[in-house]
Amino acid sequence: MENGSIASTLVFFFLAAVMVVSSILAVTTKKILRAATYLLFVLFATAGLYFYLNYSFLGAVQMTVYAGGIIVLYVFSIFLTSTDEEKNQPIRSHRRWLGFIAAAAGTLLCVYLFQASPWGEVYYRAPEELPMKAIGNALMSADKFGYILPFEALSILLLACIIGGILIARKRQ
Amino acid sequence: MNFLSLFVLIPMLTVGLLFCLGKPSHIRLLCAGAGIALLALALTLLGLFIQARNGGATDAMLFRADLCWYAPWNIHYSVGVDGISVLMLLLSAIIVVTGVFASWHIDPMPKEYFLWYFLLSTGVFGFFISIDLFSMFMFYEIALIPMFLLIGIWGSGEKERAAMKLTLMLMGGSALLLLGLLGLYFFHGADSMNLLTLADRGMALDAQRRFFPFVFIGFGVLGALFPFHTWSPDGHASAPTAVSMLHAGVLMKLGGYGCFRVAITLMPEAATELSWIFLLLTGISVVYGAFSACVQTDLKYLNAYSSVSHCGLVLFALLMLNPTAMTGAVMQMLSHGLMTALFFALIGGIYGRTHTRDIRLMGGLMKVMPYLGVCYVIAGLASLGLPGLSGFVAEMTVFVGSFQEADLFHRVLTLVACTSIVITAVYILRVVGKLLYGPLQNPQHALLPDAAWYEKVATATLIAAILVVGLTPHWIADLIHESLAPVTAMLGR
Amino acid sequence: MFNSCYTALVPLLPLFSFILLIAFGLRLPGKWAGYIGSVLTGIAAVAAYYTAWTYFSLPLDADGTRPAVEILSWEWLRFTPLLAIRLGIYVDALSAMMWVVITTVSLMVHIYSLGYMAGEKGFARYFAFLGLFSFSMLGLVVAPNIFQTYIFWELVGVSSYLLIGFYYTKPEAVSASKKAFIVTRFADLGFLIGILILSYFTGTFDFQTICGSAQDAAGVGGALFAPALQASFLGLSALSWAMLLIFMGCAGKSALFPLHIWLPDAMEGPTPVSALIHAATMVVAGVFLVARLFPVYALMTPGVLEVIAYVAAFTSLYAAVVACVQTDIKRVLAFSTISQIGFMMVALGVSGYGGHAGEGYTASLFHLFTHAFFKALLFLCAGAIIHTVHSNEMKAMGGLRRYMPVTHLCFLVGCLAIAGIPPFSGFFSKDGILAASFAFHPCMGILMTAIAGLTAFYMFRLYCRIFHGPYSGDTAAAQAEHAEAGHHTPHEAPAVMTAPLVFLAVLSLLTGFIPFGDFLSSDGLPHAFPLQTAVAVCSVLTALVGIGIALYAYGRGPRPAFQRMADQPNAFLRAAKNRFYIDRFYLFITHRIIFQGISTALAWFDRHVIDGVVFGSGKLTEKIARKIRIIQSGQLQTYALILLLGVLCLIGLVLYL
Amino acid sequence: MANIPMTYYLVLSTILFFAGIYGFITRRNLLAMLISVELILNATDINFAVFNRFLFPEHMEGLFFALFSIAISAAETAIAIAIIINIYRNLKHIEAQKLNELNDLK
Repeated sequence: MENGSIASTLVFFFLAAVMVVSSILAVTTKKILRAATYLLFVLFATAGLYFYLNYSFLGAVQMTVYAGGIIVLYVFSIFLTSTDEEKNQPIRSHRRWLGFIAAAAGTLLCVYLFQASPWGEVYYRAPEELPMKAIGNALMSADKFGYILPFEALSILLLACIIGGILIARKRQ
Repeated sequence: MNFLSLFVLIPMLTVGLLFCLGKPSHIRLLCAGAGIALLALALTLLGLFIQARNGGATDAMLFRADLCWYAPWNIHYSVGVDGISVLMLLLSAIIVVTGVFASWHIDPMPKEYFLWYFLLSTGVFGFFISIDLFSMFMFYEIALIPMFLLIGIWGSGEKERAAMKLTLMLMGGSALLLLGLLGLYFFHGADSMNLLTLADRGMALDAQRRFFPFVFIGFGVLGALFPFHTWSPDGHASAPTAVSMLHAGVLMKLGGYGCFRVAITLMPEAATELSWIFLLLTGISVVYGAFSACVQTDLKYLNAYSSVSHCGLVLFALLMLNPTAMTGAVMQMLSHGLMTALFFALIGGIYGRTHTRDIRLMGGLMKVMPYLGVCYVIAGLASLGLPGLSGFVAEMTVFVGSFQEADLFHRVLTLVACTSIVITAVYILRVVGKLLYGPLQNPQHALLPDAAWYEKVATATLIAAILVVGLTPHWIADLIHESLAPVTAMLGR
Repeated sequence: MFNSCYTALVPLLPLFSFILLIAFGLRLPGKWAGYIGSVLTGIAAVAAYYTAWTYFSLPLDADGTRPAVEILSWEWLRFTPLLAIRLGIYVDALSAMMWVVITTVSLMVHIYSLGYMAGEKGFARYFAFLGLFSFSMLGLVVAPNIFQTYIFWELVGVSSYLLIGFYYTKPEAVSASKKAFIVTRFADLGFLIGILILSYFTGTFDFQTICGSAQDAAGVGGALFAPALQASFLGLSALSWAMLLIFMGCAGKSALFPLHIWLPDAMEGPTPVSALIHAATMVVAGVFLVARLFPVYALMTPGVLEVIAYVAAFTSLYAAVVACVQTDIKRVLAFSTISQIGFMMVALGVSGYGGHAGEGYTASLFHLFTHAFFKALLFLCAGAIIHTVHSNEMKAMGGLRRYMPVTHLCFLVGCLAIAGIPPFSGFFSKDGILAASFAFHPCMGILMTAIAGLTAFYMFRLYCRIFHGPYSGDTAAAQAEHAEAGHHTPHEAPAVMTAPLVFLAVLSLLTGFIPFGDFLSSDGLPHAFPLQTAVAVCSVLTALVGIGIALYAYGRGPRPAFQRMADQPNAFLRAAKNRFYIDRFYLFITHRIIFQGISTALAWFDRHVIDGVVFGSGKLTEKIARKIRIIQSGQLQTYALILLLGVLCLIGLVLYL
Repeated sequence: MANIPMTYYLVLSTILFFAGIYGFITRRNLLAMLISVELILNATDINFAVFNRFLFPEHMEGLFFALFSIAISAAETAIAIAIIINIYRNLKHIEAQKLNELNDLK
């Protein structure tokens, strides 16, 4: 347990480091393709975090939908719209400073809040895997704690998105 | 529903019927008919009112009717008239009907024009018959808004700007007014908006002190109170003829009437206490308007400044707070309404022919258009207070009344106001001399036609009314005097 | 005893004539408008004579005075419980006398105008206005209260305005009418304020009440006047102020210095109008009003009466001097009118109340009476001359006695009357005035006698320049010019014009013999004023000297010395010719100060300062809006940034609290 | 795993979140902004999962919320990219600050 716990601690910090570094790089790099790549790293690390929390299904979805689907979409659209102008005209520096200060202040504020909250004493208690069956049942059930209604709503939303996406992106005569 | 509501219903019905008509001749006929019906109604009301008074009816307001609109806030549609409102209704009816004749060939869009025109009339009539603060205020707003379109669309010169200026300034005034009215409502216990109830109940002095200026200035803006009068020259100059007539003739009277009916009646102690400030302002109005009129070159500007002076006298006399001066104030409202409407009708006629209102570009028009010229001279003489015409009786009543206030402040102000009769003579004679007399200035004017029949109808009606007021003032004075009794009793006079 | 029917006809017939002619005048053919006006005035005149006759034959009261009769009293407008305007007809000696004067002169002018105005455009309008004027004037003099006087006072002013501006296409006529109206209006302001003060303190407009209590309380100060006498302002009692201000109104109407400037210009009107309004009737309204209120002036405010005397004496002198150098014949007559009104006012001013002391009062009104006839006569003669010569200037005349014998004779009668030569009427009335002046103070007497001499001089200068010497139209150049203008050699006026002249000339001869004191005196008691021989001899001698100088200087055309004086005037003469620059001074006041100074400045102030504030507030709102709307840039990222900052601030705030 | 308190996870997601916000505010390119939005969404997803796991392990709300959020963000990305491509087609650029055709202030 000790070893395992040291190893698992190391895993957490590794994932955390990847996420923090990649996310910061993603928003600061000049090249848009690189930003997409860093985003991919973040998403993978997030998926790792889900596995680490024993949410294998969530992690899997994260991998497939995000890392697999969305990033591809990004990459293609980047290729379609690549202009390189990002590099030539940097954003006005006072905006960047303001953004940085705001973000830093926000982070610090939140950290201060967490530090003041009782959650610093909350640890992971039930390390068992969430069974796939339970997820399936909950998703498809109409009982209490059943998610059939949001599930259906989401499916309609996705349908609408597909139609909308096609409508917007199609070439007009 | 009693027959006073007809004053609101007839114009509203006319508006409705106008939607269905298309041919200009039909529209004119309908409007003339509606105007004459209103005039007949006003005359009937006058007869009935005098009859009722002679029959011993002693209520402050006669022909009362009451209809609850919105119970939670005690808003009623409540009507009733006293002698003053009867006279104001008659004045409005005369001017509405002459205004229809004066805009007989309005162009373009006669239908829409008359639609707004009668909507405006609805507001005016509604205001004068209302004795509920809320409905009064509502009709007041109804009377103001159509003005914007009437000037903005059918006006001349810088009409959009003038319309905007006029509407915004008057709206500013009504914002103050609304504050004042709400103050009246809440400080009277917030359970009635009826003028009579409020007047009976009285109001704490410090609340009166706080809200009197709001109400008085709110109405005063419409009554061209210095220094809130500047909408008047631009607005009048740009407005089409009938709108100028209605505006100067009736709408400016709404201001004076409101000051009397609401500000002074409901807050008599504050009126007594604060009258000196407003007396100063109105005293300035009287002389200032007259002096400014002396150097105007545009006929309508001249008349607008003269209106500032004459309407200033109305408020001035009201603030003297004694029965004689207040009688004079109401007579001055009547008189000014009639003669300024006559002026604007004539200026409209002259402008329609010469296409200029600059007196420097005209001259010797008496030879070309004798009818209009003679009427203009009559209007001028009425304005400078010739005995036998309405201006004289009104001004004299005001001056005699004001002179009854014995302290130095009132005396000096009265004397200053008296000087306006000389200055009025100066500017009236100046413009008459330049415009009508002398050799013909512009040879192109030699062939212009004289007044058409509809213009003759309009001007003759107004002149007749001016003569009636000027020659037989006693019954008008009596009518006003007995209506003032409750107010003067409250003022302790 | 007194039938109100025909009495009321006197003012109402001219009014009826006015309404009739205004309504139908344009459709009447030929001279019908004139005939209607004349006939109606004629009937009014007869009714007026009959009224006067009945009135003066009424039995005297127990105290020897004639009772005043008030008929037709109608409450026209009530101001306060005390004050009300009643319209009515108040007949007493003064108003009966005025009625006779007004109707007579008005009738003469109507008849005369039939010839004078023949063929003029606006013939009907002219007669309509004459009717209006007669109505107003007749109503003025019978007013039972001071407010009715004021009402008709204004009406008279307007009819004068309309008649002066009768030739409304002539710019001079227009500006003259305007000037007349505005100057008198300014004076009326004083009158009005005077009425306000008087009525406030006494609580009545009624002449009978006012004058009656002044008489009753002679020397004591009746209860009616007590408050007015006690209240004081700037060292004078309120009553003095009131009476001074009322006198200001009188001075305006009666063209006393410094409000006389309108009268000479008023000569732009048709000449018969000048005869009626600006010589015989309207301009003496001031004298009439002072006479009407005489008990108050004499018994309550003798100081004001003295002021009146000085102002009037100065006016008289001033006008006489100016009249000596004018070259326009109507102007000469106008200044002589001013001067003669000065005489009347002086007589009132120096008069005492009652008994022999009241001689000035009687003399003043006597002079008013005689002057009306001979001055109307002079004006109508001048009209006949102008009618035929087509010019107002003396230099266009001369030697006319050959062409116009009747006019010449009538004019001579008028001149002799005004110069005060016995037995013409002017002699008798002027004698009374001079006697009263000597009684007041010898200096005043001497001054007035000297002015009477000046009067004789300028009138005979006028007479000689018109009727003697060579006729200017005889020169070849002038004849050619005349022919070009389509004019003809001078000729006598038609009978319709000469008949009134002769009638008035006869009146000027005879009216002097009326024992005026029997009818009119300050206290109402008949009183005979015998001729004062010493004063009479002095004044006649002075007048003869004046006439002699005039005849010597201008008898056969201007002598070279006088011509040279006229051609190269010295400073004094130049000033006199320019009326001592009073008009320029007024022009400066009105144009430079009132128009360019006050009015233009106020108009500018209104446009730029007050309207500037209005527009400024609009502009300010717009400016602020422009500044604020930058925040609302449409940039999503900016919104996000602001949102974030806002959230942070809120959280910080919550934490801090 | 068991010796790492919940606060650590929250701090991690906070950093992600604010990095995303920083990116959203400062990036010019619409796609880059969209990437930042993804970061923000990801941070919230983590929070859902963590709260569920640590505070209410026997329930599944957080899990499902994260799940749906992933789905929705996928949809949103698809639509957003469609719009961006459309904008690029019309204006030949996708810079957020230059998209001011309808703004009269410029």
